Amino acid sequence: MTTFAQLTHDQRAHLTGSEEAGGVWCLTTDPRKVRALLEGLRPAFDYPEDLTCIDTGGELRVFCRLWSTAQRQAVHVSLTIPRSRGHLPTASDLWRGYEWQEREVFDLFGVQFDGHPDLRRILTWEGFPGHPLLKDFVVDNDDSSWEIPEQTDQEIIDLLSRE
Amino acid sequence: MDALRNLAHIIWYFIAAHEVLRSFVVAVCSLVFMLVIVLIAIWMERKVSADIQNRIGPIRTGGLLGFVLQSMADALKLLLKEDLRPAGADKWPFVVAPYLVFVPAFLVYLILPFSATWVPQDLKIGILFYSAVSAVPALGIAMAGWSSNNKWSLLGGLRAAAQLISYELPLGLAILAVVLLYGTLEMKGIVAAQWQHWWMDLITLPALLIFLVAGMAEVSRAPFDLPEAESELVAGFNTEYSGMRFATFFLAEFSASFFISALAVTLFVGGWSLWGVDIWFAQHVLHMDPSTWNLAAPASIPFIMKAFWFFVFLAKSFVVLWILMWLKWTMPRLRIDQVLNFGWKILLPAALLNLLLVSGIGAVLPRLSKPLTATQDVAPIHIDDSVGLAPVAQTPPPLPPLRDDVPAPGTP
Amino acid sequence: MPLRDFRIPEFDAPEVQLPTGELAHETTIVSMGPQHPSTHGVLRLMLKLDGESVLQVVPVIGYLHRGTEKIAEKRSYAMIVPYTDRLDYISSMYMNLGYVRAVEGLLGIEAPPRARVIRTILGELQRIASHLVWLGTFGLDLGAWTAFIYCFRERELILDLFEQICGARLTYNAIRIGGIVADLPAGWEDGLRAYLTAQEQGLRDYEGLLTGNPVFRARIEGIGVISAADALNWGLSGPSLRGSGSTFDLRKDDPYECYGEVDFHVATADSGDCLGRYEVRIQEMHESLSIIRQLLPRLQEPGEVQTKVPRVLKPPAGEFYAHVEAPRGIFGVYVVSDGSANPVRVRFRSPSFANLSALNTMCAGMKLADVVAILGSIDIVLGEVDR
Amino acid sequence: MGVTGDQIAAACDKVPGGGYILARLDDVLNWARESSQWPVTFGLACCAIEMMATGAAHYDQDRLGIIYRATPRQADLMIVSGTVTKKMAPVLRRLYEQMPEPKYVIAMGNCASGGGPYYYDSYNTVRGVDLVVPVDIYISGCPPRPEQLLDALIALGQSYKKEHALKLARG
Repeated sequence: MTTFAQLTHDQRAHLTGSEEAGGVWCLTTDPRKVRALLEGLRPAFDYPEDLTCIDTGGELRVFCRLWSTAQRQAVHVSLTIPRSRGHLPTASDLWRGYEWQEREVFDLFGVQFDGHPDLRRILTWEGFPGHPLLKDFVVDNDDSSWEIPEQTDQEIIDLLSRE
Repeated sequence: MDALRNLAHIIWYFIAAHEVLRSFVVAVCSLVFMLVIVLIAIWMERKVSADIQNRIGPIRTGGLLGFVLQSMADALKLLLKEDLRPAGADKWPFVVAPYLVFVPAFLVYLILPFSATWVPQDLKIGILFYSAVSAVPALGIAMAGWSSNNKWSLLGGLRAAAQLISYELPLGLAILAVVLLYGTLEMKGIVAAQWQHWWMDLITLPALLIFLVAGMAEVSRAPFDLPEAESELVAGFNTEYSGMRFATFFLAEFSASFFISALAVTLFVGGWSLWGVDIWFAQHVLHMDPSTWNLAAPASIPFIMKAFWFFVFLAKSFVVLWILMWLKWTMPRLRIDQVLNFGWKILLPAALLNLLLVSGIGAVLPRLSKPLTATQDVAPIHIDDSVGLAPVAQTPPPLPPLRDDVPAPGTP
Repeated sequence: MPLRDFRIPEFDAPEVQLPTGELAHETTIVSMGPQHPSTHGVLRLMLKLDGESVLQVVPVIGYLHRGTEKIAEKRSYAMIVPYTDRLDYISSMYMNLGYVRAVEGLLGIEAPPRARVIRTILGELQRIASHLVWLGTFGLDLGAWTAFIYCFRERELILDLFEQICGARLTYNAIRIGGIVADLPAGWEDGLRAYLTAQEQGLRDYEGLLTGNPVFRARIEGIGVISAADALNWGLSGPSLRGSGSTFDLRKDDPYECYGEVDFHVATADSGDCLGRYEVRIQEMHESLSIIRQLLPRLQEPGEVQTKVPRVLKPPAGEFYAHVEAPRGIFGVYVVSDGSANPVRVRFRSPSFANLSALNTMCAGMKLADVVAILGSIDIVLGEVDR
Repeated sequence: MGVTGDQIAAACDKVPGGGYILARLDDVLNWARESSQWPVTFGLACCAIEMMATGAAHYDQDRLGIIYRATPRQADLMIVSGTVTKKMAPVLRRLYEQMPEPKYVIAMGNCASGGGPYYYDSYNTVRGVDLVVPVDIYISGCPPRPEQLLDALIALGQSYKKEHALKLARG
């Protein structure tokens, strides 16, 4: 049974801040330390509940939530990265469930995950202009400009053709 | 009036005298019969499924005549539709495939004994003819799947080829058991033997089960509807077919379903006969004398009995068809490897075992297989009031002279 | 208005170099969907097949991606509730509940006791309705048509109950921030009791039709096996996870509404295959009926069903993560507020998204027909996968 | 095959009284089309669930002779049930083009009719399926009730009466 104090003590080197809010452990870190932090959390927190990103206007905050099924405890890990060309190490090898979540964050926010096995767009299509959930992505409410960019299956075909 | 009657006589003479012409007329009649049956079968399928599923089924079209009008509307509409051929399709196989499935589906109706003496084309090798013709649709389906330029079609076609050929074997062995027992390939003879010895149906009961299972697979009905498994292959081999060509497949499928039921009835359930009840009925209610009936002489049997047997045959066939539908609407679909495993590892050994069993029984009952080598040898039945149906006489009594049914030309 | 002209993308399989030599064979790439009878909407699966054997499955999603999360940034908090209805449209009540709980957490308010009882009952009814749609379509996937019709028969009764509360059959908008839309109409409880009786008979019907059916069992036993550890690692949740033996259920592990006050056990199965997932859902329907029965007496207690909330909601700056055990698994809602009337970010963590991601793992070495069965057994809804 | 409906119609017009025959023939064909409308199994979103409910025991579309076909090649109409996204639009158009003539489209629900709740602020929604395929009947509702869908199907069947079925025939 890990307690919050024990957790923060063990992980202190990888943290930039920590608090306990409403029964949830909230940890903040930075892109260079996040990998080590997650590796430390992996044994206790076995369920990858969520991974997403928030565009606060100034910068991007990547947020991930893990759950420990044994301890019935959630932990939030968040960090901030610059808006453009943000790089993060992938967590998809620690929790396979993050594989698609990271693809989604890449698709909607343009965050690159280094070491991800298959970083393709997931919800929009190959060649979609921009990353729609960024605050500066303008949605055109006018019908007249509606058009469909080319859509191809090349990436999938390449993936499947691989042995 | 006389001229008209003469004309009718001349036409009848021509038809009767010319075998080719007669065959043609018979073929057209059996085609029409098949189409009517199929219309009813499709409507029945929808009604039976609705009944099983707490629904009502088609009621809006045709009212009381819905049983033929609903399917007719479907057919007419399909006739109207654009006939598409996919861009990459292989033209000739694509065009020919539906007919390769359809033509055998109605050709086999020719050998069915609908009533005691009503056989459209009385072949001595009736069952052999069926075995030969019924193998053709597999080719048509595989062709349709191959030529459609669609991967779902291709998978459907390949599944059909594998499945249909695998189940051909147990089906043939089940039929062989019957042939062995009755010693004839002629459908008429088989039914006649069952008519005289109703208990023979009990011996062929295991063969009936094998036949029905293999038959369901042969006409790809659920749970063996893999070639057109909707939830897996969209529509399987007929994914790319539209309009009339699709309707042809559709008709052939239902026609084959009905035919399998009718064949099961003919071979295993006594065909048009009613297990002796018909004889009793004729004797005691209609006050006829069945001892004068001779299957080799059609005129010796009153028309009313033939018609009665015809309806018995239809009723039996529809009951078997209903059982097939019942199974279809309550069973999930098997997987292709399960289908093939079942066919080769369970059904085929069972069919072989059954064949062994039946041949053993056949050896014990030598007198049965002796006189029934051909219909001509079927003896008239002698009704003994105390016993009911008497066993077949060891030496058949001489046949009554055949009456010439065909009036000479010109005779009024 | 004239039709838009655009180039329809061609799906061209790669040029295949035919292998030579003895027993030469080639693999096929098949695109299954977006329009396919058993992809449950607009999912597209790219399959690499060797004959009927599946070598690889690549799900392609996003064909129903409507950008709900983007829209939510432009809407006020109360206006987002109807959008949640359309995420998992088969269990809209639960989607409402998840979002509403997140906003309530942000505001620091709680629904009145009577509203919580009703929410729990509605949630469990919704769970049954959702499992009924699943059971029906699962049957369809396996070629058993009749189960589908039977399931929809009882589902209509649930929809009638919902309709009496909020007037809608599918998209309810019934659970509101701080309570529920209105108190129960007169006679609703009697209807509920009648339904419970009918449903028990219905469950016997489906089980009679499917559970003991040898063909049905042969199709799903040992198919799509995934171990509990793998399932957790892949982020599976709900019946798809519990079918592997895990007891992870937020109704027990992190109780919300009235779940802490009722007695029920978490349905699990050990096999981890399609049959296990099937058994879990069937058991869950029985459990849900029992939960509703336990809560029925509490409907007699009168009380408010809505706390007072301001007309224009402006939650304090902050964030809140709420998660509920929706019929398909853990539905998480993450709301970030900056103190204005519109949220900065609303994130929906959808269970089907995670469940679907493990499809390739489950399908390894299976046949084409098994892919359909596995996809049916993990019970995805594209509305929430794509959002 | 070979002879098109147009040619039959033209031939009938030349015969005295042919117009009458043509009209009656049209009546019969229109009756057939009305009695046998086969939609393609094609569900997009929420409305698809109501479409399924329409086919189930409570509403039973089969009463009207409506059965679903999985392949567009054998379908007469398409019920666009749900939100059309820009990613889906080309697929939907292709599906429509795969259907044989004569073909019809029902836009079921607000999303399909005009974008519905996703009209504003959505970057991926097509604001009405009529931008992609021609629509014959619009149904409002989010989602429409099964009764509305049945009503639309009956109305579509009635509308066939205004058409010259024979001239539409391409068989």
